[in-house]
Amino acid sequence: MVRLRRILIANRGEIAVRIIRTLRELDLTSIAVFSEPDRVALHVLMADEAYPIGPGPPGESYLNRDRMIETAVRVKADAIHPGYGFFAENADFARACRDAGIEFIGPRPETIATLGDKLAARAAARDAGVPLVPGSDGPVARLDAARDVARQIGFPLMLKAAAGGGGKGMRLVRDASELETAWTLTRGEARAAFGDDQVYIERAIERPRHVEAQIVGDALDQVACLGERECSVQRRHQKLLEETPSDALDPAGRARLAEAACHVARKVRYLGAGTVEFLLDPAGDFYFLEVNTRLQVEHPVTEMVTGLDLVAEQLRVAEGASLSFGETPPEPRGWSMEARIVAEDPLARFMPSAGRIERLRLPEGPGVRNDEGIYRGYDVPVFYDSLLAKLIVWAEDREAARRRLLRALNEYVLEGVHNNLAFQRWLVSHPEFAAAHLSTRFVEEHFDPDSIEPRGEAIEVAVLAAALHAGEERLRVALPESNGGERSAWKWGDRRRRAGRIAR
Amino acid sequence: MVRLRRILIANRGEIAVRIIRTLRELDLTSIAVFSEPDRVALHVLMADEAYPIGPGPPGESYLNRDRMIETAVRVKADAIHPGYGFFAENADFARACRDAGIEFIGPRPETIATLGDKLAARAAARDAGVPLVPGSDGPVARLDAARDVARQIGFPLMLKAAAGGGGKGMRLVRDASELETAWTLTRGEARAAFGDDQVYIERAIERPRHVEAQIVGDALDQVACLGERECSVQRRHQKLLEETPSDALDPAGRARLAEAACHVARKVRYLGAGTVEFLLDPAGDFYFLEVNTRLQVEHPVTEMVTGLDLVAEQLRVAEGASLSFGETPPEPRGWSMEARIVAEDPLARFMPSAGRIERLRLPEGPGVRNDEGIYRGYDVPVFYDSLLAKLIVWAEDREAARRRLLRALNEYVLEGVHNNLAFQRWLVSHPEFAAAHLSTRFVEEHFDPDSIEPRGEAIEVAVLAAALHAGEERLRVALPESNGGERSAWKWGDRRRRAGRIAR
Amino acid sequence: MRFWVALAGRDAEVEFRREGDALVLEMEGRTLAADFRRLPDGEVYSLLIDGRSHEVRVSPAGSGLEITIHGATLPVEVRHPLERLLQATPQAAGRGAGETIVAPMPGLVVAVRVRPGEKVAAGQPVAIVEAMKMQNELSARQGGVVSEVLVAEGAPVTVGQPLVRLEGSP
Amino acid sequence: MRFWVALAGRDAEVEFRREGDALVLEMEGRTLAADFRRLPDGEVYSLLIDGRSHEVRVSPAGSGLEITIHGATLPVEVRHPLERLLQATPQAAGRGAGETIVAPMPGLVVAVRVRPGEKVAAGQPVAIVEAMKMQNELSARQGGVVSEVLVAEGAPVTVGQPLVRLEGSP
Repeated sequence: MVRLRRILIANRGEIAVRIIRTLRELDLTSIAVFSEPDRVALHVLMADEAYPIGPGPPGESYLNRDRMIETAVRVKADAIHPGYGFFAENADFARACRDAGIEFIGPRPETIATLGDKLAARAAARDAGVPLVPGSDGPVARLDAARDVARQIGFPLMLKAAAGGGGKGMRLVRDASELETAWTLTRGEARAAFGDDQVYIERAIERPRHVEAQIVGDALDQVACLGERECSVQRRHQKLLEETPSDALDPAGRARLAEAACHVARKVRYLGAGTVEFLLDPAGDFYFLEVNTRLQVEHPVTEMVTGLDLVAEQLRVAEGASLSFGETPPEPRGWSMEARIVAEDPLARFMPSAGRIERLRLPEGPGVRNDEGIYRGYDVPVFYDSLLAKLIVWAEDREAARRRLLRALNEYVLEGVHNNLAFQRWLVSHPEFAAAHLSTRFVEEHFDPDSIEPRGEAIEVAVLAAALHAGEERLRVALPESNGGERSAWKWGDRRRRAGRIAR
Repeated sequence: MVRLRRILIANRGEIAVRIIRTLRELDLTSIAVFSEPDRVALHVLMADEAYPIGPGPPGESYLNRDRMIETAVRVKADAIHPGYGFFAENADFARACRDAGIEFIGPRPETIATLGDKLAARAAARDAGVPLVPGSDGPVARLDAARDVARQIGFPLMLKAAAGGGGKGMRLVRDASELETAWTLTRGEARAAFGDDQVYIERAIERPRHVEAQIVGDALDQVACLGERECSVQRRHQKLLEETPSDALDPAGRARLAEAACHVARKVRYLGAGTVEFLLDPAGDFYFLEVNTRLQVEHPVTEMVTGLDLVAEQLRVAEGASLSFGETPPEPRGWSMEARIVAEDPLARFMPSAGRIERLRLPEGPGVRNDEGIYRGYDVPVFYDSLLAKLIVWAEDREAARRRLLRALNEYVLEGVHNNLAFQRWLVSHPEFAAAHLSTRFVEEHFDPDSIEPRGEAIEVAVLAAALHAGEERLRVALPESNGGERSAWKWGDRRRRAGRIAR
Repeated sequence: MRFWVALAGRDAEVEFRREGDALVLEMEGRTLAADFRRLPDGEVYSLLIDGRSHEVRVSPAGSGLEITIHGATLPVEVRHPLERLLQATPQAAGRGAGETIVAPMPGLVVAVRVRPGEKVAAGQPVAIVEAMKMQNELSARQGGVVSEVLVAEGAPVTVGQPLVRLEGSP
Repeated sequence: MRFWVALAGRDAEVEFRREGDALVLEMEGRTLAADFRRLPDGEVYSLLIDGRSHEVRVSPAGSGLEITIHGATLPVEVRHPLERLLQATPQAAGRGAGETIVAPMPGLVVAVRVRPGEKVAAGQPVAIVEAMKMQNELSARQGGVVSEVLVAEGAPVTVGQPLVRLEGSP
């Protein structure tokens, strides 16, 4: 067994902060790295140590492999935690760590490589006896072969890049007339995005749910499933809200899903934390989708119901120890939901936003957990993911968790960058969400930006506040074109006003 | 069954905010009241409605009974939640609510009256067969009678005012020579503080633990004990850190304590949430101390391990409903600790401090809960309790909870008012605390203000920061008495500096 | 005090006055009791309207204001109610024909910034009229050469009273 | 740049310089690599010292500074290192006997604020000497009447050089 004492976190934002918190509790040294615009990011302030890693663009810093490993060696890190994204599912990086004598906190490089190839992952799942979405056994070489497969499995179907992932490199084909165009586009995209134009075919499940199983394995080949997560609420394959357990599974279905996930994990001798993703059709049947060989963004909901710390489990198994709970994972308790708080403007087609966090008051109190990467005054840089923070709640059942999440969203004060708080409030208040009528098409089917425009009392109070403010600030008022017929707002000459900047 | 929809909170600070959060989750209207200096306190900002209740001094606002009830009637409140302190254990106030047709969220007025009289409470406990600290059966009328009792039960002993409470009106007597003076002083104090000079005698338990049981009862006379809380770490009878479960109880002892608490509760047909306090002697025997007929400051640790919301339970039983969990309370899970964050300076004999919260960044992440009454920029007024916030953590066992609490205390940024964060860090890091060697004399025996003075790296970094700041601000430097022999610091003429104020 | 507020397609006149300790608002025929307090924390107000508690941020945004309430940010324009009147005032003749700057409200002439014969650019302030404790700067819309100054500093004026006349530049 | 810092009974000289992008600190014979950045959030700095990350608040407090680090607040005095020298300089004779204002450091006389015959109060500035890019205001300790001005503006001075002499007031 190795003893890991100095852990470098090859990441930023909320996940770096999340990992630092566990390292602190375990009395391990947390080592942050930062790009130039991240010099005063929260993970730098909170870590024990912090070292520069290059300019803002990820390729020059957080994705600069040589610089990352060289830094880890220089500062005498025992291990690297990759978080999610960046190097988290990069087998070459994991190998390079091993070559440099540094522990990579994640599965073995071979496991990452196998499961990163979607066709190899499908093959592993098939060997493990886990149901797959009907489709081609391997890559489809030519359009006429694709036509044959399509005839066999029927429309609608999905074309998927073998090297794809994270919602990229896939395309829905509704009928035979769309096939040729889709075929050409998907191959071209796959070549451009992944340098690999192999494409395979799957039946498209309509209005599916996205349900995933949290797995964790140790070096003694002990594997456990820590329950499922319902992640159906997505927008363009980006998850927005996750919960556990899934309302769509009964105890028998839940047990079958867990068993399937463990079968896959055992098949590849899975080490560390990972996720087996499934599609669930309206009939309640589930199909293997892919394996994510990393800690997921949404791992906290699993922590809330099991009481486990998944980062601590990752560290244990990286040291060669067994899982903390022995053979039987803790019985899950209650219900947990996570809302992702992102710097995107739901009123402007979810355009990402950057700028200064002018005001921040996180929701607190019973059953509320914040995993955040921001603080008041922090400048959100333009280079990275739009995820600012995660709001996680726990309560005894789904309805109580939903109400608690809504309470916390209403309590959330986050000003200065456009964000999706209003969208999340809309979502959590929606009767169909409350009824757990979910599918990956939920947002598409129900969301209308008009529904989150402020109205009623808010508008009225805003009018009154504007007038009262005008009264307060009555120092000097100009009517710049008062003599013409055009409308013009007053300009305020305000001695008391502090400099402030609104991000647009 | 009544339906309560509009709840007035006759309190302020963190407990008012705590209650508002539950009301929001239950979709009930929260009505705050505020004294003049509390106009922009957090509970006013967070409530649905807020009404002024008078000037700063409590007697003119939060303890102004007529004004409180008149306000509740005027704004059509269905019920009043008293929080803790103020009117929480005032039977007259509870009666006045009833007379005004407003539900008082707490036990029946008669229960409050009975248990508020310490001798009547002792009698109830004795009738319920619960062990009492050996002492006089009732008030002791004269000094010679006191001498007789003392001879019977032996020294050291405690003189206690029958009407006392909250650590006031009690005095330790070590031997016979101290008795006469102590007798006179305690009676005089009792008369002055409570208008009642009845005094009784108990044997003093040396180095006891303070352990209390959370009870809750409904209108159907169903009573449950929701486990115990260990509250031994105190300073002048003010609790500083609480945890559950208590390390001092084995399962059999825990069951006996719960049973004793339920006996007392049943004896008085207890309604709502309350606490039965016990002293635990080093041999593991426990003795009834008193009953607190209110929600306790430290109730969150019970919520963390049971998953219950005690404020929601209070509201249920006030409506005449049964407890949410039926006959069997949820099995407690894991360990929880609460650190009280108070505006008191441990380096100056815990003198209370007031002033502006210049900076605030609450600890967040896994297993952390904040119940807070402050925000950045808030001016802590001089009139009220020094409790600013509570930091509550949960983890699977005591050591994990202790490490998590320490992590969170280290993460806590709270500047502008003197506070006890450094003290709490000292406490939680102390080997005797880690070993759970606790008694109510812990602070007295172990705490030395020198031990929380910054040292080592912090001092060195402060020196460097001062020099670097001086370099940054090198605009204009004056040596005001440079020509004399006396030391004098430089004065900084800083164009960039914003106005800032340090509370002393 | 009286303001004309335009926000999110809605237009409302708000009037408010102190009655003893209380602040009374009138809007669209309704009377509301209000209390308004700036938080120590920046440009944020705590607003109690008939007891309902609201936290509202008011920030400058360009030449107007931006209100942030309950997470939503709304651009808002606050104007003098008499500006409505201006819209009804007949437009000066087309460019080149000169213009007359008139008082948009009853008030007191605090300053006249131009002298006869002076050239005035479009947008240049020509006079300040104080009304309702606010100073209102009046500017030339098109500019030109000052042909007449019709009022003196300190003089009271009524709505629509001509203050300064400009001859158009060719 | 070089400073003399006194804090919590500890005294240290700190020197720092830029070496390319890096900031190098010298303290008590040790050399440390540092990075120092003001946070957008107030008077707070993020300080990396040999890689160790610290968040430090520096606020004015009376005539000195206050450092808040890890929740603890420490009063601190930052002085010119040459002030040590002053302490060794012999004291002027007692009150009434007059005083001599001397240069506490080598530098340039930027301004002389008094003329012969002028009455000077205790604490009144008499001259400014610039050294190490900082302007140091020199004041009379006891005050008196200016008997001699010994330097001109613009003149270089050495440590201990007399600048202005005062005759004591009776």
